[in-house]
Amino acid sequence: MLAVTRAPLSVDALAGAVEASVRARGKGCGAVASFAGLVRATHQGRAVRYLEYEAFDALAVKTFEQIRDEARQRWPDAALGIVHRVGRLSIGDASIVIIAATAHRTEAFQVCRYAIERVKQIAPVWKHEFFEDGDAWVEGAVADPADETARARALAVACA
Amino acid sequence: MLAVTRAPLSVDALAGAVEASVRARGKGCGAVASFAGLVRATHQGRAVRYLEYEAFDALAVKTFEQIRDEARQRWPDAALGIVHRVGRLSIGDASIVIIAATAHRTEAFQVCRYAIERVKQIAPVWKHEFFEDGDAWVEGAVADPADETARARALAVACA
Amino acid sequence: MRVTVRLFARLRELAGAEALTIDVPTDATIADVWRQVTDAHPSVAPFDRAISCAINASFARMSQPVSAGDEIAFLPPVSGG
Amino acid sequence: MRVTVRLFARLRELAGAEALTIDVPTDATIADVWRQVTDAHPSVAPFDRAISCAINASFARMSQPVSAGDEIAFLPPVSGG
Repeated sequence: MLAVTRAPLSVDALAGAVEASVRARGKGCGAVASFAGLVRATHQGRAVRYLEYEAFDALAVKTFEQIRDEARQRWPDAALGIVHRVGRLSIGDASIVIIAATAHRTEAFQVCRYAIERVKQIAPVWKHEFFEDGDAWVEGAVADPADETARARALAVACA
Repeated sequence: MLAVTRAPLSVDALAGAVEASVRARGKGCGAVASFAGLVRATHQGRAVRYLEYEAFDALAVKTFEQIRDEARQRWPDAALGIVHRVGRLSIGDASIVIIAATAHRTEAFQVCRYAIERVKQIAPVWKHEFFEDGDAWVEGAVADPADETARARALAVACA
Repeated sequence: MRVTVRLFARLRELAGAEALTIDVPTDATIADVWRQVTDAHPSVAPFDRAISCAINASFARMSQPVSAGDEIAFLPPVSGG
Repeated sequence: MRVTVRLFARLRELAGAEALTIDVPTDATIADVWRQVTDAHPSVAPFDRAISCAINASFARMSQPVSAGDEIAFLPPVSGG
Protein backbone atom coordinates (compact mmCIF):
# COMPACT_ATOMS: atom_id res chain seq x y z
CA MET A 1 0.00 0.00 0.00
CA LEU A 2 3.08 2.22 0.19
CA ALA A 3 5.05 1.49 -2.91
CA VAL A 4 6.92 2.57 -6.00
CA THR A 5 6.03 0.66 -9.15
CA ARG A 6 6.59 0.63 -12.89
CA ALA A 7 3.10 -0.74 -13.50
CA PRO A 8 0.00 1.30 -14.39
CA LEU A 9 -1.92 2.48 -11.32
CA SER A 10 -5.45 1.59 -10.28
CA VAL A 11 -7.48 3.51 -7.72
CA ASP A 12 -9.82 0.54 -7.26
CA ALA A 13 -6.95 -1.85 -6.57
CA LEU A 14 -5.26 0.38 -4.03
CA ALA A 15 -8.57 1.32 -2.40
CA GLY A 16 -9.42 -2.36 -2.09
CA ALA A 17 -6.11 -3.02 -0.34
CA VAL A 18 -6.51 -0.07 2.00
CA GLU A 19 -10.08 -1.05 2.88
CA ALA A 20 -8.98 -4.64 3.51
CA SER A 21 -6.30 -3.38 5.89
CA VAL A 22 -8.95 -1.44 7.79
CA ARG A 23 -11.14 -4.54 8.06
CA ALA A 24 -8.12 -6.58 9.18
CA ARG A 25 -7.80 -4.19 12.13
CA GLY A 26 -11.41 -4.94 12.99
CA LYS A 27 -12.50 -1.45 11.97
CA GLY A 28 -14.71 -0.07 9.28
CA CYS A 29 -14.61 2.97 7.10
CA GLY A 30 -17.40 4.95 5.57
CA ALA A 31 -15.44 7.36 3.42
CA VAL A 32 -12.65 6.86 0.91
CA ALA A 33 -11.03 9.85 -0.76
CA SER A 34 -8.50 9.40 -3.51
CA PHE A 35 -6.14 11.57 -5.45
CA ALA A 36 -4.57 10.73 -8.79
CA GLY A 37 -2.00 12.92 -10.50
CA LEU A 38 -2.09 12.64 -14.28
CA VAL A 39 0.54 13.52 -16.86
CA ARG A 40 -0.49 16.76 -18.53
CA ALA A 41 0.01 17.49 -22.21
CA THR A 42 1.66 20.85 -21.65
CA HIS A 43 4.06 22.35 -19.15
CA GLN A 44 4.46 26.11 -19.07
CA GLY A 45 3.17 26.33 -22.59
CA ARG A 46 5.43 23.65 -24.06
CA ALA A 47 3.94 20.48 -25.53
CA VAL A 48 5.00 17.45 -23.54
CA ARG A 49 5.67 14.24 -25.49
CA TYR A 50 6.07 12.02 -22.48
CA LEU A 51 7.56 11.96 -19.01
CA GLU A 52 9.94 9.81 -17.10
CA TYR A 53 9.72 9.53 -13.35
CA GLU A 54 12.72 8.39 -11.36
CA ALA A 55 12.70 7.51 -7.66
CA PHE A 56 15.03 6.41 -4.93
CA ASP A 57 12.69 3.49 -4.34
CA ALA A 58 13.77 2.34 -0.88
CA LEU A 59 13.85 5.87 0.50
CA ALA A 60 10.58 6.78 -1.19
CA VAL A 61 8.81 3.91 0.52
CA LYS A 62 10.26 4.98 3.87
CA THR A 63 9.07 8.49 3.15
CA PHE A 64 5.57 7.20 2.44
CA GLU A 65 5.73 5.35 5.76
CA GLN A 66 6.69 8.56 7.50
CA ILE A 67 3.77 10.35 5.86
CA ARG A 68 1.41 7.57 6.99
CA ASP A 69 2.76 7.81 10.53
CA GLU A 70 2.39 11.58 10.51
CA ALA A 71 -1.20 11.22 9.32
CA ARG A 72 -1.97 8.72 12.08
CA GLN A 73 -0.74 11.19 14.68
CA ARG A 74 -3.38 13.63 13.56
CA TRP A 75 -6.04 11.17 12.36
CA PRO A 76 -5.53 8.01 14.43
CA ASP A 77 -8.10 5.87 12.60
CA ALA A 78 -7.10 6.86 9.08
CA ALA A 79 -5.74 4.28 6.65
CA LEU A 80 -3.51 5.53 3.87
CA GLY A 81 -2.19 4.10 0.64
CA ILE A 82 0.38 5.80 -1.59
CA VAL A 83 1.74 4.33 -4.81
CA HIS A 84 4.00 6.31 -7.11
CA ARG A 85 4.69 5.13 -10.61
CA VAL A 86 8.14 5.44 -12.20
CA GLY A 87 9.52 4.91 -15.67
CA ARG A 88 8.09 6.27 -18.88
CA LEU A 89 4.57 7.70 -18.69
CA SER A 90 2.33 8.96 -21.46
CA ILE A 91 -0.04 11.90 -21.41
CA GLY A 92 -3.02 11.04 -19.22
CA ASP A 93 -1.24 8.28 -17.27
CA ALA A 94 -1.49 8.45 -13.50
CA SER A 95 1.87 9.10 -11.86
CA ILE A 96 0.56 8.74 -8.31
CA VAL A 97 -2.50 7.40 -6.54
CA ILE A 98 -3.28 8.17 -2.93
CA ILE A 99 -6.12 6.58 -0.97
CA ALA A 100 -7.36 7.79 2.41
CA ALA A 101 -9.99 5.73 4.21
CA THR A 102 -11.68 7.06 7.34
CA ALA A 103 -14.97 6.82 9.18
CA HIS A 104 -16.24 10.15 7.86
CA ARG A 105 -15.67 12.21 4.75
CA THR A 106 -14.13 15.37 6.18
CA GLU A 107 -11.17 13.39 7.48
CA ALA A 108 -10.86 11.35 4.28
CA PHE A 109 -10.40 14.52 2.23
CA GLN A 110 -8.01 15.98 4.80
CA VAL A 111 -5.79 12.90 5.00
CA CYS A 112 -5.67 12.56 1.23
CA ARG A 113 -4.75 16.20 0.74
CA TYR A 114 -2.17 16.07 3.51
CA ALA A 115 -0.53 13.05 1.92
CA ILE A 116 -0.17 14.57 -1.55
CA GLU A 117 1.22 17.80 -0.10
CA ARG A 118 3.80 15.85 1.89
CA VAL A 119 4.72 13.65 -1.08
CA LYS A 120 5.44 16.77 -3.09
CA GLN A 121 7.54 18.17 -0.27
CA ILE A 122 9.69 15.21 0.68
CA ALA A 123 9.36 12.10 -1.50
CA PRO A 124 12.60 11.34 -3.40
CA VAL A 125 10.96 11.23 -6.82
CA TRP A 126 11.89 13.26 -9.88
CA LYS A 127 9.99 14.23 -12.98
CA HIS A 128 11.81 14.43 -16.30
CA GLU A 129 9.82 16.06 -19.07
CA PHE A 130 10.44 15.37 -22.73
CA PHE A 131 9.34 17.97 -25.27
CA GLU A 132 9.48 18.08 -29.04
CA ASP A 133 12.63 20.15 -28.78
CA GLY A 134 14.42 19.05 -25.66
CA ASP A 135 13.89 17.87 -22.13
CA ALA A 136 13.94 19.23 -18.60
CA TRP A 137 14.13 17.91 -15.09
CA VAL A 138 11.56 19.47 -12.80
CA GLU A 139 13.03 20.54 -9.49
CA GLY A 140 10.69 21.63 -6.73
CA ALA A 141 11.19 21.39 -3.01
CA VAL A 142 14.46 20.60 -1.26
CA ALA A 143 13.37 17.45 0.55
CA ASP A 144 13.69 17.76 4.31
CA PRO A 145 11.46 15.34 6.19
CA ALA A 146 12.41 16.93 9.52
CA ASP A 147 11.30 20.42 8.47
CA GLU A 148 8.38 21.14 10.79
CA THR A 149 7.50 24.32 8.95
CA ALA A 150 6.85 22.41 5.76
CA ARG A 151 4.83 19.82 7.65
CA ALA A 152 2.75 22.53 9.32
CA ARG A 153 2.12 24.05 5.88
CA ALA A 154 0.85 20.73 4.58
CA LEU A 155 -1.43 20.35 7.60
CA ALA A 156 -2.73 23.87 7.12
CA VAL A 157 -3.57 23.20 3.48
CA ALA A 158 -5.24 19.89 4.35
CA CYS A 159 -7.33 21.31 7.18
CA ALA A 160 -7.98 24.75 5.69
CA MET B 1 -21.13 10.00 -15.87
CA LEU B 2 -24.17 11.22 -13.96
CA ALA B 3 -26.20 8.16 -13.19
CA VAL B 4 -28.08 5.91 -10.82
CA THR B 5 -27.26 2.24 -11.12
CA ARG B 6 -27.87 -1.10 -9.46
CA ALA B 7 -24.38 -2.32 -10.44
CA PRO B 8 -21.27 -2.25 -8.23
CA LEU B 9 -19.31 0.99 -8.58
CA SER B 10 -15.77 1.45 -9.88
CA VAL B 11 -13.68 4.56 -9.35
CA ASP B 12 -11.39 3.61 -12.22
CA ALA B 13 -14.28 3.19 -14.64
CA LEU B 14 -15.91 6.50 -13.78
CA ALA B 15 -12.57 8.33 -13.69
CA GLY B 16 -11.77 6.95 -17.14
CA ALA B 17 -15.07 8.25 -18.48
CA VAL B 18 -14.61 11.67 -16.90
CA GLU B 19 -11.05 11.96 -18.21
CA ALA B 20 -12.19 10.93 -21.69
CA SER B 21 -14.83 13.67 -21.61
CA VAL B 22 -12.14 16.19 -20.75
CA ARG B 23 -9.98 15.02 -23.66
CA ALA B 24 -13.01 15.14 -25.96
CA ARG B 25 -13.29 18.85 -25.15
CA GLY B 26 -9.67 19.23 -26.24
CA LYS B 27 -8.56 19.88 -22.69
CA GLY B 28 -6.35 18.04 -20.26
CA CYS B 29 -6.41 17.46 -16.56
CA GLY B 30 -3.62 16.92 -14.13
CA ALA B 31 -5.56 16.12 -10.99
CA VAL B 32 -8.37 13.71 -10.28
CA ALA B 33 -9.96 13.59 -6.85
CA SER B 34 -12.52 10.97 -5.99
CA PHE B 35 -14.86 10.24 -3.15
CA ALA B 36 -16.49 6.92 -2.39
CA GLY B 37 -19.03 6.42 0.37
CA LEU B 38 -19.01 2.90 1.81
CA VAL B 39 -21.65 1.05 3.78
CA ARG B 40 -20.57 0.97 7.42
CA ALA B 41 -21.10 -1.97 9.74
CA THR B 42 -22.70 0.07 12.48
CA HIS B 43 -25.04 3.04 12.71
CA GLN B 44 -25.41 4.81 16.05
CA GLY B 45 -24.15 1.72 17.81
CA ARG B 46 -26.47 -0.76 16.10
CA ALA B 47 -25.05 -3.52 13.92
CA VAL B 48 -26.12 -3.07 10.32
CA ARG B 49 -26.86 -6.26 8.34
CA TYR B 50 -27.25 -4.55 5.01
CA LEU B 51 -28.71 -1.45 3.40
CA GLU B 52 -31.10 -0.68 0.64
CA TYR B 53 -30.88 2.55 -1.29
CA GLU B 54 -33.87 3.86 -3.17
CA ALA B 55 -33.81 6.76 -5.62
CA PHE B 56 -36.13 8.74 -7.83
CA ASP B 57 -33.83 7.92 -10.71
CA ALA B 58 -34.87 10.50 -13.29
CA LEU B 59 -34.89 13.33 -10.77
CA ALA B 60 -31.62 12.17 -9.21
CA VAL B 61 -29.88 12.37 -12.56
CA LYS B 62 -31.29 15.87 -13.10
CA THR B 63 -30.04 16.79 -9.64
CA PHE B 64 -26.57 15.53 -10.50
CA GLU B 65 -26.73 17.66 -13.66
CA GLN B 66 -27.62 20.69 -11.55
CA ILE B 67 -24.69 19.96 -9.24
CA ARG B 68 -22.36 19.67 -12.23
CA ASP B 69 -23.67 22.97 -13.61
CA GLU B 70 -23.24 24.67 -10.25
CA ALA B 71 -19.67 23.36 -10.06
CA ARG B 72 -18.92 24.69 -13.53
CA GLN B 73 -20.08 28.16 -12.51
CA ARG B 74 -17.41 28.22 -9.84
CA TRP B 75 -14.79 25.98 -11.53
CA PRO B 76 -15.34 26.40 -15.28
CA ASP B 77 -12.83 23.77 -16.36
CA ALA B 78 -13.84 21.09 -13.90
CA ALA B 79 -15.28 17.79 -15.10
CA LEU B 80 -17.49 15.89 -12.71
CA GLY B 81 -18.87 12.38 -12.51
CA ILE B 82 -21.45 11.21 -9.97
CA VAL B 83 -22.86 7.69 -9.83
CA HIS B 84 -25.12 6.56 -7.00
CA ARG B 85 -25.87 2.92 -6.48
CA VAL B 86 -29.33 1.71 -5.45
CA GLY B 87 -30.75 -1.62 -4.37
CA ARG B 88 -29.34 -3.91 -1.72
CA LEU B 89 -25.79 -3.12 -0.55
CA SER B 90 -23.56 -5.09 1.80
CA ILE B 91 -21.14 -3.76 4.39
CA GLY B 92 -18.15 -2.22 2.61
CA ASP B 93 -19.94 -1.71 -0.71
CA ALA B 94 -19.65 1.75 -2.26
CA SER B 95 -22.98 3.55 -2.38
CA ILE B 96 -21.65 6.53 -4.32
CA VAL B 97 -18.59 7.45 -6.34
CA ILE B 98 -17.76 11.02 -7.29
CA ILE B 99 -14.93 12.02 -9.61
CA ALA B 100 -13.63 15.55 -10.08
CA ALA B 101 -11.01 16.18 -12.75
CA THR B 102 -9.28 19.55 -13.00
CA ALA B 103 -5.98 21.03 -14.07
CA HIS B 104 -4.65 21.33 -10.51
CA ARG B 105 -5.23 19.49 -7.27
CA THR B 106 -6.71 22.23 -5.08
CA GLU B 107 -9.68 22.53 -7.39
CA ALA B 108 -10.07 18.77 -7.76
CA PHE B 109 -10.49 18.37 -4.01
CA GLN B 110 -12.84 21.35 -3.84
CA VAL B 111 -15.11 20.19 -6.65
CA CYS B 112 -15.25 16.66 -5.27
CA ARG B 113 -16.13 17.89 -1.80
CA TYR B 114 -18.68 20.34 -3.13
CA ALA B 115 -20.39 17.59 -5.08
CA ILE B 116 -20.76 15.17 -2.18
CA GLU B 117 -22.09 17.96 0.06
CA ARG B 118 -24.69 18.89 -2.54
CA VAL B 119 -25.67 15.26 -3.17
CA LYS B 120 -26.37 14.88 0.53
CA GLN B 121 -28.42 18.07 0.53
CA ILE B 122 -30.60 17.62 -2.53
CA ALA B 123 -30.34 14.27 -4.32
CA PRO B 124 -33.61 12.29 -4.12
CA VAL B 125 -32.01 9.16 -2.69
CA TRP B 126 -32.95 7.35 0.51
CA LYS B 127 -31.06 4.99 2.75
CA HIS B 128 -32.92 2.14 4.42
CA GLU B 129 -30.91 0.36 7.10
CA PHE B 130 -31.60 -3.21 8.15
CA PHE B 131 -30.47 -4.32 11.61
CA GLU B 132 -30.68 -7.63 13.40
CA ASP B 133 -33.79 -6.43 15.17
CA GLY B 134 -35.53 -4.09 12.79
CA ASP B 135 -35.00 -1.48 10.14
CA ALA B 136 -35.01 2.27 9.77
CA TRP B 137 -35.18 4.82 7.01
CA VAL B 138 -32.57 7.52 7.36
CA GLU B 139 -34.00 10.99 6.84
CA GLY B 140 -31.60 13.90 6.54
CA ALA B 141 -32.07 17.13 4.66
CA VAL B 142 -35.33 18.37 3.19
CA ALA B 143 -34.25 18.57 -0.44
CA ASP B 144 -34.54 22.07 -1.86
CA PRO B 145 -32.32 22.63 -4.90
CA ALA B 146 -33.20 26.33 -4.95
CA ASP B 147 -32.05 26.95 -1.36
CA GLU B 148 -29.09 29.29 -1.81
CA THR B 149 -28.17 29.08 1.86
CA ALA B 150 -27.57 25.35 1.60
CA ARG B 151 -25.59 25.85 -1.58
CA ALA B 152 -23.44 28.51 0.07
CA ARG B 153 -22.83 26.13 2.96
CA ALA B 154 -21.61 23.43 0.57
CA LEU B 155 -19.32 25.93 -1.15
CA ALA B 156 -17.97 27.06 2.21
CA VAL B 157 -17.17 23.50 3.24
CA ALA B 158 -15.54 22.76 -0.13
CA CYS B 159 -13.42 25.89 -0.14
CA ALA B 160 -12.72 26.09 3.58
CA MET C 1 -58.79 16.09 -13.79
CA ARG C 2 -56.58 13.13 -13.08
CA VAL C 3 -52.95 13.21 -11.92
CA THR C 4 -50.50 10.53 -10.87
CA VAL C 5 -48.80 10.69 -7.50
CA ARG C 6 -45.50 8.95 -6.77
CA LEU C 7 -44.35 8.30 -3.22
CA PHE C 8 -40.84 7.36 -2.17
CA ALA C 9 -39.06 5.69 0.71
CA ARG C 10 -40.90 5.93 4.03
CA LEU C 11 -43.79 7.80 2.44
CA ARG C 12 -44.25 4.89 0.09
CA GLU C 13 -44.16 2.40 2.94
CA LEU C 14 -46.56 4.39 5.13
CA ALA C 15 -49.05 4.86 2.32
CA GLY C 16 -48.61 1.30 1.16
CA ALA C 17 -48.38 2.43 -2.45
CA GLU C 18 -45.68 3.78 -4.73
CA ALA C 19 -48.18 5.35 -7.11
CA LEU C 20 -51.69 6.73 -6.73
CA THR C 21 -54.07 8.07 -9.33
CA ILE C 22 -56.25 10.85 -7.99
CA ASP C 23 -58.77 13.31 -9.28
CA VAL C 24 -58.23 16.96 -8.43
CA PRO C 25 -59.96 20.24 -9.35
CA THR C 26 -58.65 21.96 -12.45
CA ASP C 27 -57.14 24.82 -10.41
CA ALA C 28 -55.34 22.49 -8.00
CA THR C 29 -51.80 23.11 -6.81
CA ILE C 30 -49.30 20.52 -5.65
CA ALA C 31 -50.26 21.48 -2.09
CA ASP C 32 -53.85 20.51 -2.89
CA VAL C 33 -52.66 17.19 -4.24
CA TRP C 34 -50.67 16.63 -1.04
CA ARG C 35 -53.75 17.39 1.07
CA GLN C 36 -55.71 14.77 -0.84
CA VAL C 37 -52.91 12.29 -0.28
CA THR C 38 -52.81 12.98 3.47
CA ASP C 39 -56.61 12.77 3.66
CA ALA C 40 -56.52 9.35 2.05
CA HIS C 41 -53.37 8.25 3.94
CA PRO C 42 -53.22 10.09 7.29
CA SER C 43 -50.03 8.21 8.20
CA VAL C 44 -48.02 10.45 5.86
CA ALA C 45 -49.42 13.69 7.32
CA PRO C 46 -46.49 14.11 9.78
CA PHE C 47 -44.30 14.83 6.75
CA ASP C 48 -46.26 18.03 6.11
CA ARG C 49 -43.36 20.35 6.94
CA ALA C 50 -40.57 18.14 5.65
CA ILE C 51 -41.78 17.28 2.19
CA SER C 52 -40.17 18.11 -1.12
CA CYS C 53 -42.07 17.76 -4.33
CA ALA C 54 -41.48 17.33 -8.03
CA ILE C 55 -43.67 17.59 -11.06
CA ASN C 56 -42.89 15.46 -14.10
CA ALA C 57 -39.48 14.64 -12.61
CA SER C 58 -38.48 18.26 -11.96
CA PHE C 59 -38.32 19.80 -8.51
CA ALA C 60 -41.22 22.15 -7.88
CA ARG C 61 -42.80 24.37 -5.22
CA MET C 62 -45.94 23.25 -3.38
CA SER C 63 -47.70 26.34 -4.74
CA GLN C 64 -47.25 25.27 -8.35
CA PRO C 65 -50.48 24.46 -10.25
CA VAL C 66 -50.86 21.00 -11.72
CA SER C 67 -52.26 19.94 -15.06
CA ALA C 68 -54.13 16.86 -16.18
CA GLY C 69 -51.81 13.91 -16.58
CA ASP C 70 -49.01 15.38 -14.48
CA GLU C 71 -46.87 13.11 -12.38
CA ILE C 72 -46.48 14.62 -8.91
CA ALA C 73 -43.78 13.14 -6.66
CA PHE C 74 -43.55 13.62 -2.93
CA LEU C 75 -40.13 13.15 -1.34
CA PRO C 76 -39.34 12.67 2.34
CA PRO C 77 -36.05 14.11 3.63
CA VAL C 78 -33.18 12.62 1.66
CA SER C 79 -30.25 10.48 2.79
CA GLY C 80 -28.13 9.70 -0.25
CA GLY C 81 -24.37 9.75 -0.46
CA MET D 1 37.74 4.13 4.08
CA ARG D 2 35.49 3.47 1.16
CA VAL D 3 31.87 4.58 0.73
CA THR D 4 29.40 4.35 -2.11
CA VAL D 5 27.73 7.45 -3.48
CA ARG D 6 24.43 7.34 -5.32
CA LEU D 7 23.26 10.23 -7.47
CA PHE D 8 19.76 10.79 -8.75
CA ALA D 9 17.97 12.63 -11.53
CA ARG D 10 19.84 15.68 -12.83
CA LEU D 11 22.75 15.08 -10.47
CA ARG D 12 23.15 11.65 -11.99
CA GLU D 13 23.04 13.08 -15.51
CA LEU D 14 25.47 15.91 -14.75
CA ALA D 15 27.96 13.57 -13.10
CA GLY D 16 27.45 10.94 -15.75
CA ALA D 17 27.19 8.23 -13.12
CA GLU D 18 24.51 6.85 -10.86
CA ALA D 19 27.01 5.39 -8.42
CA LEU D 20 30.54 6.32 -7.37
CA THR D 21 32.92 4.57 -5.03
CA ILE D 22 35.14 7.00 -3.18
CA ASP D 23 37.70 6.94 -0.42
CA VAL D 24 37.21 9.33 2.48
CA PRO D 25 39.00 9.97 5.78
CA THR D 26 37.68 7.99 8.76
CA ASP D 27 36.23 11.11 10.38
CA ALA D 28 34.44 12.24 7.24
CA THR D 29 30.91 13.63 7.30
CA ILE D 30 28.36 13.51 4.48
CA ALA D 31 29.38 17.11 3.72
CA ASP D 32 32.95 15.92 3.18
CA VAL D 33 31.71 13.23 0.82
CA TRP D 34 29.72 15.85 -1.10
CA ARG D 35 32.84 18.06 -1.40
CA GLN D 36 34.73 15.15 -2.90
CA VAL D 37 31.90 14.57 -5.34
CA THR D 38 31.82 18.23 -6.40
CA ASP D 39 35.62 18.27 -6.70
CA ALA D 40 35.48 15.31 -9.05
CA HIS D 41 32.32 16.53 -10.84
CA PRO D 42 32.22 20.35 -10.70
CA SER D 43 29.02 20.36 -12.76
CA VAL D 44 27.05 19.29 -9.69
CA ALA D 45 28.48 22.02 -7.46
CA PRO D 46 25.59 24.43 -8.15
CA PHE D 47 23.37 22.08 -6.12
CA ASP D 48 25.37 22.94 -2.99
CA ARG D 49 22.51 24.74 -1.28
CA ALA D 50 19.68 22.63 -2.64
CA ILE D 51 20.86 19.14 -1.88
CA SER D 52 19.25 16.58 0.37
CA CYS D 53 21.13 13.52 1.49
CA ALA D 54 20.50 10.03 2.77
CA ILE D 55 22.67 7.42 4.36
CA ASN D 56 21.84 3.77 3.84
CA ALA D 57 18.44 4.75 2.47
CA SER D 58 17.49 6.97 5.41
CA PHE D 59 17.37 10.74 5.23
CA ALA D 60 20.32 12.35 7.01
CA ARG D 61 21.93 15.70 7.79
CA MET D 62 25.06 16.82 5.93
CA SER D 63 26.86 16.97 9.29
CA GLN D 64 26.36 13.26 9.95
CA PRO D 65 29.57 11.16 10.06
CA VAL D 66 29.90 8.29 7.62
CA SER D 67 31.27 4.79 8.17
CA ALA D 68 33.08 2.40 5.90
CA GLY D 69 30.71 0.75 3.46
CA ASP D 70 27.97 3.32 3.87
CA GLU D 71 25.80 4.21 0.91
CA ILE D 72 25.46 7.99 0.68
CA ALA D 73 22.74 9.34 -1.60
CA PHE D 74 22.53 12.91 -2.86
CA LEU D 75 19.14 14.14 -3.96
CA PRO D 76 18.36 17.22 -6.03
CA PRO D 77 15.10 19.06 -5.29
CA VAL D 78 12.22 16.66 -5.70
CA SER D 79 9.28 16.74 -8.08
CA GLY D 80 7.15 13.71 -7.39
CA GLY D 81 3.39 13.57 -7.20
